[in-house]
Amino acid sequence: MSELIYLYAAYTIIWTGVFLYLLKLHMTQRRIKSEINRLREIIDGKKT
Amino acid sequence: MNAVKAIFIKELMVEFRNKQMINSYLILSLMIIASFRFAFSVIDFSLSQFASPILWISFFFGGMFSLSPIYKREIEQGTREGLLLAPISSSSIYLGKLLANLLIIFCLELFIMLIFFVFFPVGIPDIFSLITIVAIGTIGIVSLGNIISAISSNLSQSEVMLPVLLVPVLLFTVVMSSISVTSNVFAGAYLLDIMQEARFILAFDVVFIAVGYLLIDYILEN
Amino acid sequence: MLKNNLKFAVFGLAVIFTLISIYLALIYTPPHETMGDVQRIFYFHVASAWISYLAFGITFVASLLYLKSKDYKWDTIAFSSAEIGIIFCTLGIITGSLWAKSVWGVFWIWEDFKLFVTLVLWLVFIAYLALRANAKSRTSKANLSAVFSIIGFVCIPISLGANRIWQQFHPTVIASSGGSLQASMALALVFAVLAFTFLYMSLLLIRVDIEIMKEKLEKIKQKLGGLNV
Amino acid sequence: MREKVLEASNIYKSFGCLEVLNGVNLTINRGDRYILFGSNGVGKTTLVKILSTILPADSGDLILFGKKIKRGSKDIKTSIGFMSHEPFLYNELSAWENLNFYCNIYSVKDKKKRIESLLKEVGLYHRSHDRVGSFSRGMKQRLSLARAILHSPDIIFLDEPYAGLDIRAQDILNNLILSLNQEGKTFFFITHDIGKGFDIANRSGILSKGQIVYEVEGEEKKTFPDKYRDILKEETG
Repeated sequence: MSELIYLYAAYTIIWTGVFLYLLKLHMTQRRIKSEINRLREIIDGKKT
Repeated sequence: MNAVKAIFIKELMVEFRNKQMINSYLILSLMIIASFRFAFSVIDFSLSQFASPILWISFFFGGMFSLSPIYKREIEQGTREGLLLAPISSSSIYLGKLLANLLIIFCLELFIMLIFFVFFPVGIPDIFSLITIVAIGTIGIVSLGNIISAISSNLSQSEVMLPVLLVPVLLFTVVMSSISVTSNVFAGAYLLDIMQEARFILAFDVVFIAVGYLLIDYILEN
Repeated sequence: MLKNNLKFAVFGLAVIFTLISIYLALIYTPPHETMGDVQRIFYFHVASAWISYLAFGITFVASLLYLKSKDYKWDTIAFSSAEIGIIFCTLGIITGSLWAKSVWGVFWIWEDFKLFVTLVLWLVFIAYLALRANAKSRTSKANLSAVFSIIGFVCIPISLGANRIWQQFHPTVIASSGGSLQASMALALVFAVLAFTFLYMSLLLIRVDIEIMKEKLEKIKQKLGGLNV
Repeated sequence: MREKVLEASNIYKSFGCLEVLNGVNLTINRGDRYILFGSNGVGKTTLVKILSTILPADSGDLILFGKKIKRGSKDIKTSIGFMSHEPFLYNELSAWENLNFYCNIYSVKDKKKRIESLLKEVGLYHRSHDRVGSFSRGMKQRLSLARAILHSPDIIFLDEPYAGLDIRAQDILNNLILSLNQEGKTFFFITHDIGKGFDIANRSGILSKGQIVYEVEGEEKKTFPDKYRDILKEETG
């Protein structure tokens, strides 16, 4: 039975790894979007 | 071709004048051999078994750190643009430097081997086959080390980046095969016995030189 | 607009295939006669190792195309593929050693052919990313990392060849990681590899888009800087 | 119309997302002494590196002596000389060895005579076997000029050649340049300091915001200094 621990460990590592990477991509994407909006406000502010 | 000769002579003259490479190589290899020798002396170990790895690690690390100034010097002195200005191809710069480093490092390695046999009371193997295998391994180390030194001299923290880039590319290919062949030589093999593997490593060297020859343009053009 | 729904389509495929492959690997296939259930790590270990080779192959091809065309697009693809590659390579190595521990009692079987190559690839990935972290300008980063990825790619088969040299001299038991594969297991393996391939493709598309957005952002900031806002 | 030595049309160059040159047009005729001014960091060094084929431009075309310059063209470099505030000399080698090395690289015929005459011309013959590392800044610049004209190029680019020179060294340099100009060599200077080299130029221009915004020929030089000042003021905003 003790060997099954490795099975669970391996699967959790794989899927948490992939999930964390997806999360990181999502976060950077959101950060960039917010910066773009901030810049757009500045540009609009500049134009009016 | 005379561009390669011109750079070859220039490299030798510059190197023998400021001895940057020679000093760093000798001191580093001496330190490595001494530290291995006295580190191992506390445990009882059969000498001949460890001779070849220790020899090659000192060659590998000595060569690696002495190759770092060859392109760095050109950048610091600003002479790199002088070479880019000249109507010569970057490949001849690479070849010129490669041959000069090969000559210098091979002589240093012969000297290091003397020190090695003084430190390590190992039975002297067949000298001729030892020197050939050391020469073949050195060609690999210097040819790849040259191109990686060109890369790392354009990076920040180039002294740190050289080993980081060189170890994964060089250790598993040339160094480990040379270690295994040299351990046979230490165990008493003659040149004919190891000819097959030596030719194999020589093939690696030819590939590395060709890769360096073709890719150097992209590194030197800024 | 094509880019967006291509991204969603590939991501959707990846999710579907992943679910199927997990089902296949865990439930559908019978436990291995000798190794028991722990053998189920094998499917995703091979899949992630395969993705790391594929990712490095794409980095190599993208670097070649960059050197020919000097278009930053290829350099972005090379970098994104390397970043995804190192993640899957790390996963492959971890699952490989976990599996080795459970079956042979030791975390790392040095002489096992595939684990050795995956390790060499892992080190080359690390060196590649370290190189990009230390580059000074955008062009030199692209040039130097392209050259290094070509050198790294050439060295993988050479280290395999070299492996045979020092293997001959010190032959230790080559761990047979394959073993007899029944039909259902082969199916599970194929699905796992397909799932990861789609996952890799969708991650690559997302990652490349993020890099392009970052560069656009930089350009806007540059222009805004000019307006001394 | 004198023969066109160099024609550059809409040269663009940007490093990453930093646009340095956007559309530089420039024509230089044989025998010109063209001086280009511009405040620091406006892209002068990048432009002179592109014109002297050290650095490839992103786009735009460059024609030197009637030949279009492509990315890897090497043979055109035999007719290009370049002198910068970096002397491109090896401190470990002596003056003679430095010039000898460059002779080999440029495959110059009868090296001994050529080096001797050049060392005499720049007034360094008495120091020809001393190491360049022991030379003063002025001597290094003069040796660098000797290196730049070693292979008798037709056009010589100078990037801030006066940097770090005292008045005497400047005069020697100016005289050398004028005498070479008599022999039909074309010169292209770049500097940010209007005092040095302005008096010997016959054409001058100003580089601002990645383009050549003002160009003047011959006698109209007098209007130049204040125009340069307005542009500088406009740049700093």
